[in-house]
Amino acid sequence: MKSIFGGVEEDFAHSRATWYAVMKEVAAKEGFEVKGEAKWLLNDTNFTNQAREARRAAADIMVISAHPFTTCGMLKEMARQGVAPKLLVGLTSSSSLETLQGCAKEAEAIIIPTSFAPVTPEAQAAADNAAKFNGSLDLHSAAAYENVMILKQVIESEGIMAKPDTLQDDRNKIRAGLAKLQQTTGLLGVTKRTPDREAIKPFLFVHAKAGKWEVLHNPLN
Amino acid sequence: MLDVQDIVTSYGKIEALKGVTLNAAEGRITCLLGPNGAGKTTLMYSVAGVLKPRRGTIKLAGDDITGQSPAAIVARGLALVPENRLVFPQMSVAENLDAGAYQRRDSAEVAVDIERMYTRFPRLKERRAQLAGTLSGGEQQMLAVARALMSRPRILLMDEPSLGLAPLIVEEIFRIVGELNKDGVTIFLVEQNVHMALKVAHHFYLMEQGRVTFSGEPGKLAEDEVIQRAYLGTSREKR
Amino acid sequence: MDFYLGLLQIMGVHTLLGLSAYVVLQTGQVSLAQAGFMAIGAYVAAMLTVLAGWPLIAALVVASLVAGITACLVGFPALRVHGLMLVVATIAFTEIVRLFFFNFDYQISRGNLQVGPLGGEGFRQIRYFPENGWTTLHVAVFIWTVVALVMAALWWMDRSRAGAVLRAVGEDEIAAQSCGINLTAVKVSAMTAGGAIAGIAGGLYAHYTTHIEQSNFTILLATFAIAYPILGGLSSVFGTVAAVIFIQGFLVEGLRFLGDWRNLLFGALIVLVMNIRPSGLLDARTMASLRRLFGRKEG
Amino acid sequence: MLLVDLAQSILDGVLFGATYALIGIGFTLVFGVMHKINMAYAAASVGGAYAALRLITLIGGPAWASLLIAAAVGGLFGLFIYWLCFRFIPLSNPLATLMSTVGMFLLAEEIIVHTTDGMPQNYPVVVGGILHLGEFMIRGDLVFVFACAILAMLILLYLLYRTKLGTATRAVSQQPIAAQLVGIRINQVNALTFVVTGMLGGFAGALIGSAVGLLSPLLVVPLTIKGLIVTVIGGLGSIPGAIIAGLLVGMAENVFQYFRGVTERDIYVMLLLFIFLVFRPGGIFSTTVKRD
Repeated sequence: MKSIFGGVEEDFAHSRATWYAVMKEVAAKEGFEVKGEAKWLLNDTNFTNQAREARRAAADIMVISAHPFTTCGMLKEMARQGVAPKLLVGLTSSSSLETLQGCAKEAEAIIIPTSFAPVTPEAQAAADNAAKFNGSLDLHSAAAYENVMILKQVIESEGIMAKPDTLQDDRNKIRAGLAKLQQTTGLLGVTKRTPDREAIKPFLFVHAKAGKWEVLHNPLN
Repeated sequence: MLDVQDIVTSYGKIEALKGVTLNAAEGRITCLLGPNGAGKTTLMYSVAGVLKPRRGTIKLAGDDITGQSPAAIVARGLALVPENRLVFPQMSVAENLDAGAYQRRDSAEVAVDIERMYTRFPRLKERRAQLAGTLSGGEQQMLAVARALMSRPRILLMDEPSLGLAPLIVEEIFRIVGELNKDGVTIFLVEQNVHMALKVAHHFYLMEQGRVTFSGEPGKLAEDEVIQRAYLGTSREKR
Repeated sequence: MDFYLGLLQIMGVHTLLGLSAYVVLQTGQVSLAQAGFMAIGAYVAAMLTVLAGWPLIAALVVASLVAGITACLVGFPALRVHGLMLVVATIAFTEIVRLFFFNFDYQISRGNLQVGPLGGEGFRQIRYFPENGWTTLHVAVFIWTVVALVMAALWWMDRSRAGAVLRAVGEDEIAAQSCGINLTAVKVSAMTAGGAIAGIAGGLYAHYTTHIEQSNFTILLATFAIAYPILGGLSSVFGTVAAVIFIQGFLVEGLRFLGDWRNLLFGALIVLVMNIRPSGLLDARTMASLRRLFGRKEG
Repeated sequence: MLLVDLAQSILDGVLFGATYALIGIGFTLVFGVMHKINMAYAAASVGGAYAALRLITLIGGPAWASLLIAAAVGGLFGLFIYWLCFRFIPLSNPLATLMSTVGMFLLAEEIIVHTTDGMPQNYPVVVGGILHLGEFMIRGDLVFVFACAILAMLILLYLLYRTKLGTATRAVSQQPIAAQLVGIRINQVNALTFVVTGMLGGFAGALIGSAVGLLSPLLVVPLTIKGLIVTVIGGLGSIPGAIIAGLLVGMAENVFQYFRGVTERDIYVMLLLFIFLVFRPGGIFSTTVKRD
């Protein structure tokens, strides 16, 4: 596999950054031939031009950096036009149930790097819990879950009183407690922090298989 | 035929009719005269059901129709030719007549009636395919009358049929009113053209500021006096 | 406390937005261009303080002028059409403005930071308030001072000949014209005033949120702009304020405890209000009885 | 190659415009009859499609059946909207019904989000297939949408000009007082208009869902805007106008996208619309400008 082509949701900063600032640059550095990108907007419904650009590019790898709604729209149009790259890669936030609800058939075999899949006992338990209340645990809600758990840990370790007269004190304690954290335990394992407080989370690769997300590669193991 | 008892109709807080009582006898032509703003059109709309009176009763051939919907009142045999004619401008003459027979289910008879209308109003026949909005005022008036007749009313209400028409056409309209009446249609007419109205009417009423102020046969008052009373505001002087 | 001050800021800016639509609605025109004027005000004011280092008030005045002039220029062609066509023409305008800023890059270096609008990424770092030591309270008071000034101006205008002229055009254009009123001049003036007010709203908005982007200024925002005066009633400026309190205070914040259901109620309550008070929460009759209540004569 | 791409792009745009045409017909009909804007129309249409999709996955059945279910549900929604947003509000106050339908729009959109967690839903293909004409590709489903728009137009024109209901509908729209005086029940006729346009809307919503391949709350706002644009470009109340306008807008989108890219596409579409409105306010089929 030598060449790569992108598909970007132009009016969403996250989608743009992932393609232009990360994938496109790294791909070029790693010796792939970058064949450009097709662009669309967040709530577009017509992808005829874009799919044709992808067909003309005829790249081995197609990267779609977009939300599930347009990811699905683009995939469906690609299917109509018979565009079939050897490898299909999606944006991390599309590794959710939404994509499968929208276009399980067309998304079959798409590979997405993600920060969550129920692969550890803790993660499985959390996912089961969410399912009990008609929820689905994906990378967004899992991150929220982890954040709440971090807060819980800090509250317990710092002895937060939660009385009206300790309010200011409690706030300071939580702030200090959070600042102290060097690493936390998430659903997939340990999350480390860089000196400027960016999180380095464990991640894995999932792919869509028969309407479900399946772990394709787990760098943790 | 039509029996109006003490009706009051208001727009918001303003009473346009302050207790009007009058009567249109079967087979006759009854005429209501009065100046602008006296409440004549309000009365017509109240009788036809477009406006709902606050008080009083309206009876049609003995049946109480007060507050009924216009559709129900048309079904009972009352049709109103409204002020300013109000034809359906984007429909052809033929379609306007069809619309007039909206409640009727006897389509064969309706077709016969449409032909009758064309005989009575030859101008309409000439212009049957033309859009009503493009007709002249007189033609529109004839169309409005024909449209009202399509429901086969027992009583026909006409609100200022001569409004804005040339004298010759006014003559024509009143000739038709007379003919219709001879064919057995009871007619209740609102007019400002006192001369023409008194010529055809069997009975007339004077109305001022929401009240009936006079009732009688033509000839009971001289035409001048009617005009004096109706349009020069005698009641205002009395006050 | 900060939460309520923040809410006050939002309500202040939305009141201004609603008032900008109120002026135009007085002439019987439904304009969905107010979000576009607000966007212009927001970007102009923020560029002046962030890129040119202007003081806020000067920036607001210029933002208001630019938005007002734009409204005037757009008003001439747009107000040739009425009703639904004006609605759609002004939708087009708001979208054009939004998409213009979507494609608009103008960044300069300040220290080690790139500042200025950057297309789809928006315009970050509008830090006039924190840099000049304004607290949330200062900002809230400042916003409401502006609101009070604009309301006073409109209230005075409503009672003057100008207000009567606007209403005359709103009620019956043909009659107004036959009284010698120049329809185009009246409508374009109202549009200009509305644009200027929306421009101020935008300028204030940009500075209290510190980050603006094209997706803030959508048709939905324009719809809210006309929703305030229509829901509140067009008989006085107080209707708009009442509607902002009803929507932002009651529907958005007050019903938060309902969770997900709040959003459902939101639309349903608007439908309900229009059914029971088709002329708005504070319609002419309510305003009259309120005036009597406060012992003032009908004016 | 370039010319072929441009031609294909225009073709795709025109075909996709059929979806705009279909939604535009309903907007224009309500406007033509009641002289009122129903802002909730597209939202209710998409809602009808959602309900149909739910039902069809629940009880099973062929994909085309969802179109019929959507039409039935859409008709019901139309009646609801009439009762909640028009029936008891004085029609002399255009702002009040504008606002009540905006409220209904927000409500409908929120119900959709509420029941589906805002997730896009796969919509099955009703009519599939691609026609290959030499170098060109034509989407079968969009041809079907176009055919449906034409069929809907013919049915509506038949209803309007050849039936008693149609006569009544036109009578009410042209002269409501006279309509009452000939015995037409205005409320009944208006309610029926909403049912008929609602059915068309549900059908259109399902068909658009099928053409896009997805249902999502994200469809609602763009469809509403497209519906309004198509109504005014086509000439208020003109059904053939709405169809032509829909195809034109679809084409304009793709052409501008081809030449100016996706981020500038809509600027030019909107600019064109603005110019069109100001200099030809009567729409393509310029008739007398009606009151609103």
